Amino acid sequence: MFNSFFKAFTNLFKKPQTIKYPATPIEKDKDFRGLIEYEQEECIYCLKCEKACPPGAILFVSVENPPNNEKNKKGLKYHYNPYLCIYCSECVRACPKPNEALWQSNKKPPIGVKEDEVNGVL
Amino acid sequence: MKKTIDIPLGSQHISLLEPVRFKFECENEKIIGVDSDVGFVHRGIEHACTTKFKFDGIGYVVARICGLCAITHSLTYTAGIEKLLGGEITQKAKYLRILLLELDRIHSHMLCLSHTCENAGFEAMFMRIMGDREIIMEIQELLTGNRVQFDFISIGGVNRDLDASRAKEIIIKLEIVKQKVLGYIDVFTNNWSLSLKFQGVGALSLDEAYRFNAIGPLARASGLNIDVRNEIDYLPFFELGFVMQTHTDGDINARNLVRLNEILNSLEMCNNTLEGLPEGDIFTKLKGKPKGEVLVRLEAPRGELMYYIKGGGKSMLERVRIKTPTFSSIPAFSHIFVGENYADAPAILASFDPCLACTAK
Amino acid sequence: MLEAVVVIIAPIIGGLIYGFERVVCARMQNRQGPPLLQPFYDMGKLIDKQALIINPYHSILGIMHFVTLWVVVAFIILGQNLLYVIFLHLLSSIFLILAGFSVKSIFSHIGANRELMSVIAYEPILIMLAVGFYLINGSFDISVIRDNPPQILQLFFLFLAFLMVIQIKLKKSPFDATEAHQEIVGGVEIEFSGVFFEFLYMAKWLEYVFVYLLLSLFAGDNLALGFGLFIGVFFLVNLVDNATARIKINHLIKIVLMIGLTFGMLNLVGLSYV
Amino acid sequence: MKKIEVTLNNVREEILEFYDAKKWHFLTLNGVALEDEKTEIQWIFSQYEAFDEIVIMFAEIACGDVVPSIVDIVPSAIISQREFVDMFGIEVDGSEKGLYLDQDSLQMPLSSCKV
Amino acid sequence: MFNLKKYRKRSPWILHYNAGSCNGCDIEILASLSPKYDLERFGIINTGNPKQSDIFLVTGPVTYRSRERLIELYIQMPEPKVVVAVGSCSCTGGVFRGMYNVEDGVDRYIPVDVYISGCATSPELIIDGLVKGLEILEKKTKSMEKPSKLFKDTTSREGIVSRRESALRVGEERDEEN
Ligand code: SF4
Ligand code: SF4
Ligand code: SF4
Ligand code: SF4
Ligand code: SF4
Ligand code: SF4
Ligand code: SF4
Ligand code: SF4
Repeated sequence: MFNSFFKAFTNLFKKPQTIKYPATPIEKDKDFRGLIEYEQEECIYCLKCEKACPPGAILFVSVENPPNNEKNKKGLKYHYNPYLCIYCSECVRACPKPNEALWQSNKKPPIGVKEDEVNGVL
Repeated sequence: MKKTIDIPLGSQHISLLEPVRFKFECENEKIIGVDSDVGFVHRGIEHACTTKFKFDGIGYVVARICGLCAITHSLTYTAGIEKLLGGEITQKAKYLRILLLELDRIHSHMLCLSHTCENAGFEAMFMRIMGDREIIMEIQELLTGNRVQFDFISIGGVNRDLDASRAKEIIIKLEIVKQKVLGYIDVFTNNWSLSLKFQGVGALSLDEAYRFNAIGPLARASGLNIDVRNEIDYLPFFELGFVMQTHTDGDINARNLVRLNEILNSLEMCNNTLEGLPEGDIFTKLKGKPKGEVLVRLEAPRGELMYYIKGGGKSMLERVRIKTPTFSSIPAFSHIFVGENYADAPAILASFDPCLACTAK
Repeated sequence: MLEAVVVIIAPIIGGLIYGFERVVCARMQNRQGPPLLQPFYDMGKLIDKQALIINPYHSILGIMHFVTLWVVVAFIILGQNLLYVIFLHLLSSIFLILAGFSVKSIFSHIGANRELMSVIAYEPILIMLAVGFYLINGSFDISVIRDNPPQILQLFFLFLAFLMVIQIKLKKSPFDATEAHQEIVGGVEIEFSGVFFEFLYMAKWLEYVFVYLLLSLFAGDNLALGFGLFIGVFFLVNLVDNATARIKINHLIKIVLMIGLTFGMLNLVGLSYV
Repeated sequence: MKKIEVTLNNVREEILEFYDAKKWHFLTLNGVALEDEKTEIQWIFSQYEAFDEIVIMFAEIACGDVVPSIVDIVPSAIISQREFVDMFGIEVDGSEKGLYLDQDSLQMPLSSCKV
Repeated sequence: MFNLKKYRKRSPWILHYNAGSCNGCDIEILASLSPKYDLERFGIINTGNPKQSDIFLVTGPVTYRSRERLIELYIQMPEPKVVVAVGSCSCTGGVFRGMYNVEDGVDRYIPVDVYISGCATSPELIIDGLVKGLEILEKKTKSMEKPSKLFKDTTSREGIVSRRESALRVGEERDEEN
């Protein structure tokens, strides 16, 4: 008991452990598993990432004006929902062109508000 | 007036992280009966494992059964699949797996201890342990890129390598943690008010432990030698210095001490792993589809975790049965509560370190 | 005139003490802690918040608790009779307990029950304290006590016993079973919301003023000593809070009654012989 | 891993004879849906302080069968039995439904039986 | 005179409910109360009492059994209040999306103001989310938002099939492969 007593007393004169987060941003480690990023030009539309993704956060959906890429035979467009993604990196491991077409950056996942309809459409 | 009163605890309650409802039937403040409802988090993962996901993605799904021992879940599952596929993984991958397994145990035990303190009304200790726990979280982030859900293990090995400079950094951090843990042992054994709260409270005798098939720290605190690490040879635990920690009192205090000693043991194991880390690949590609049935067990922070996997040679499995630690401890829990004081209930509860997330799956 | 002003700003002083205490507490736990004026921010927010009235008695009793407590504080500041103060304070506690019993929530009941038991535990000490002061000063009047030299030495054992009362009243561990956030979610406070909770929240600040004013009585006419006592006890209480766990209500009663009664009796007997 | 075949009629005797609380640890009750609306029910035990010594008693049962309860022999089986009832919709003596599933959830999700 | 609204931002008390999560996000909430991140700097207290809370932190994809309790807690909280969905699985269902006993996200039941993604989120993100939540809290009126009924219309916009349906479609493809 006296140890804790003493500890509390010395803590009083120590600099608190608290980091001033929003004021001073945290430097993310380069290996932090953050957002999945995609480069449309490099993609070969093999759809391996879509199949590997456990929650289905990556989807290739047919749209009216698909991005032009000669590999894109079915007229698909890449869609990625960061609110559904579990940041497991399976897609990157499945991709035949990791770091070119698809890679995991160390950017922080986003914060959404009501207007974003993160769960509504797509 | 009615003789007994029913006190609900949960499903939302400040001393609980998870939704579970206990209804304590109390006479004055003494508990004479418990009723629990653990189904709040049932999500249907077993079903989804055989209908929604292919076998190679399930490792990431089952990790989400529980955030506290995510690694144990994915590791046990992966080990099962590896047995079915019949491949051998490299020694380095095994070492890294153990490293993460033990780190996870450390942080989980620390969380449990801090939570027990908080529920005993000792906020300063809660803050102290939580503050120190951040060191372990940092190590985990360094190793895996995420603080909680590691997604570190894939079928055939692990996903990330560890280089020597990082290993050194981690060893230094572990040494700091060790000093802090020694400090906690002092508090837990010598603080007068904690002993008033913990000693002799919520006791489970050895016979009862046998009778209710208690597992994990709960059983070890009562003197029952059960630790899956002692019963499997799939990972080289003994090589890395595993020693089973037991105690005989069976009360909250004993459980805390078992956890503290386990943290020390795990720190030791982590150290040995890092120092003896072999060279080599971290990943071996395993081919084929799982066929046959297998039963694997592993020691999660809270006790024995079991997976039963049955595959039919397709990419969809036929059956995945997950038996989680808290699930099989529930009969023992309910038994302990009877006869205790309601004021102790949150502390007793926290000392079991229940994780309902996995109980209901 | 000055006194009247002090009476009016008493809750604000209490709020400041409370805010300061939260900062100190946080620092003892190695973290930064809230801003100093946090209690007032909370107050502003609570006034703005929608209030759910469970039943009229419940809310009114909560307000009565606050008002009587304010009267108690005013009495001390104006130098009235110490016995009145103690009994009025008891009354205010009883309002709170009744409020606790007036709703259906089981936690509120348990909280009220514990509150009642803690009153049983600390009330004798307060009364003995009053008697102690009477024996020395020949009067229960606070103004008289304040005009006499410091009495802390004559009342040293009672002072020690009173430290425990402070812990109980300010809900500090080890004697905070009445609030017990982790067990009963704040006890009697549980069903209050919005403005009504605001009154309870401010009553807590007044509680600070109340105990520290009582404490200052030990210093008599010596203002510096009074202030020193306040600072010393303030830190002591918080250090102990940060070094102990909460003990159960039955232990609380046992310990407080045992130590408090022995110390109090010892002191009183000593006083009447000397 | 040793598998012993039992029947619903003799499983209680078998377990009574086999189970020694100080030696065997009851792991869980497991079910596996088979084809033709059959279910394999398994009682799984492991031995304390032994290397991977696991015994599975299993029986093949049909949808309408009533599984005898072993709670009086192994008290901790109570929770696995309740789970089994929920997941497979097969009755176990004295175990109620509703541990996990609500009225409007998908009932007996793991079963191969037709409703 | 005083503008009381500005105090809302400085004293948000939180209520945390786990609607079926894996605990990963819950322990991160706990971690953000710990000395390193210390939410109390912002005046945040974890009250555990719906009647005195301003911010409702929900984790988990909402299971069948927890949904009633979720709505009950939401209704018990006095206005103004902000709901923050913590973690991918409470935003959209995450990895649990489409499992038989879950409801794919908190906003199927109650109006969510801030979504914090990540699985598991980190204390850092939780702080970001709370800061955003505070901005919203300041602007809120005191009128009650209706808890929304299950399954808003989630189908097509701009000729795109909904994620839910395409997820099902992917599942079918998987089956065909076998
Ligand atoms: S990181 Fe995982 S969840 Fe996210 S898109 Fe890739 S595979 Fe899907
Ligand atoms: S796996 Fe890679 S290349 Fe294939 S579709 Fe996905 S991003 Fe494109
Ligand atoms: S006990 Fe928990 S669930 Fe019940 S009202 Fe209180 S806070 Fe809510
Ligand atoms: S007892 Fe442990 S597992 Fe359960 S809520 Fe508390 S910290 Fe989490
Ligand atoms: S008890 Fe279950 S949920 Fe908790 S950590 Fe262990 S496996 Fe995970
Ligand atoms: S019991 Fe409490 S919450 Fe329920 S209706 Fe009455 S006052 Fe409202
Ligand atoms: S505590 Fe909850 S259950 Fe009890 S009366 Fe109040 S609202 Fe109803
Ligand atoms: S978002 Fe991920 S880590 Fe968080 S509760 Fe959901 S599954 Fe767990």
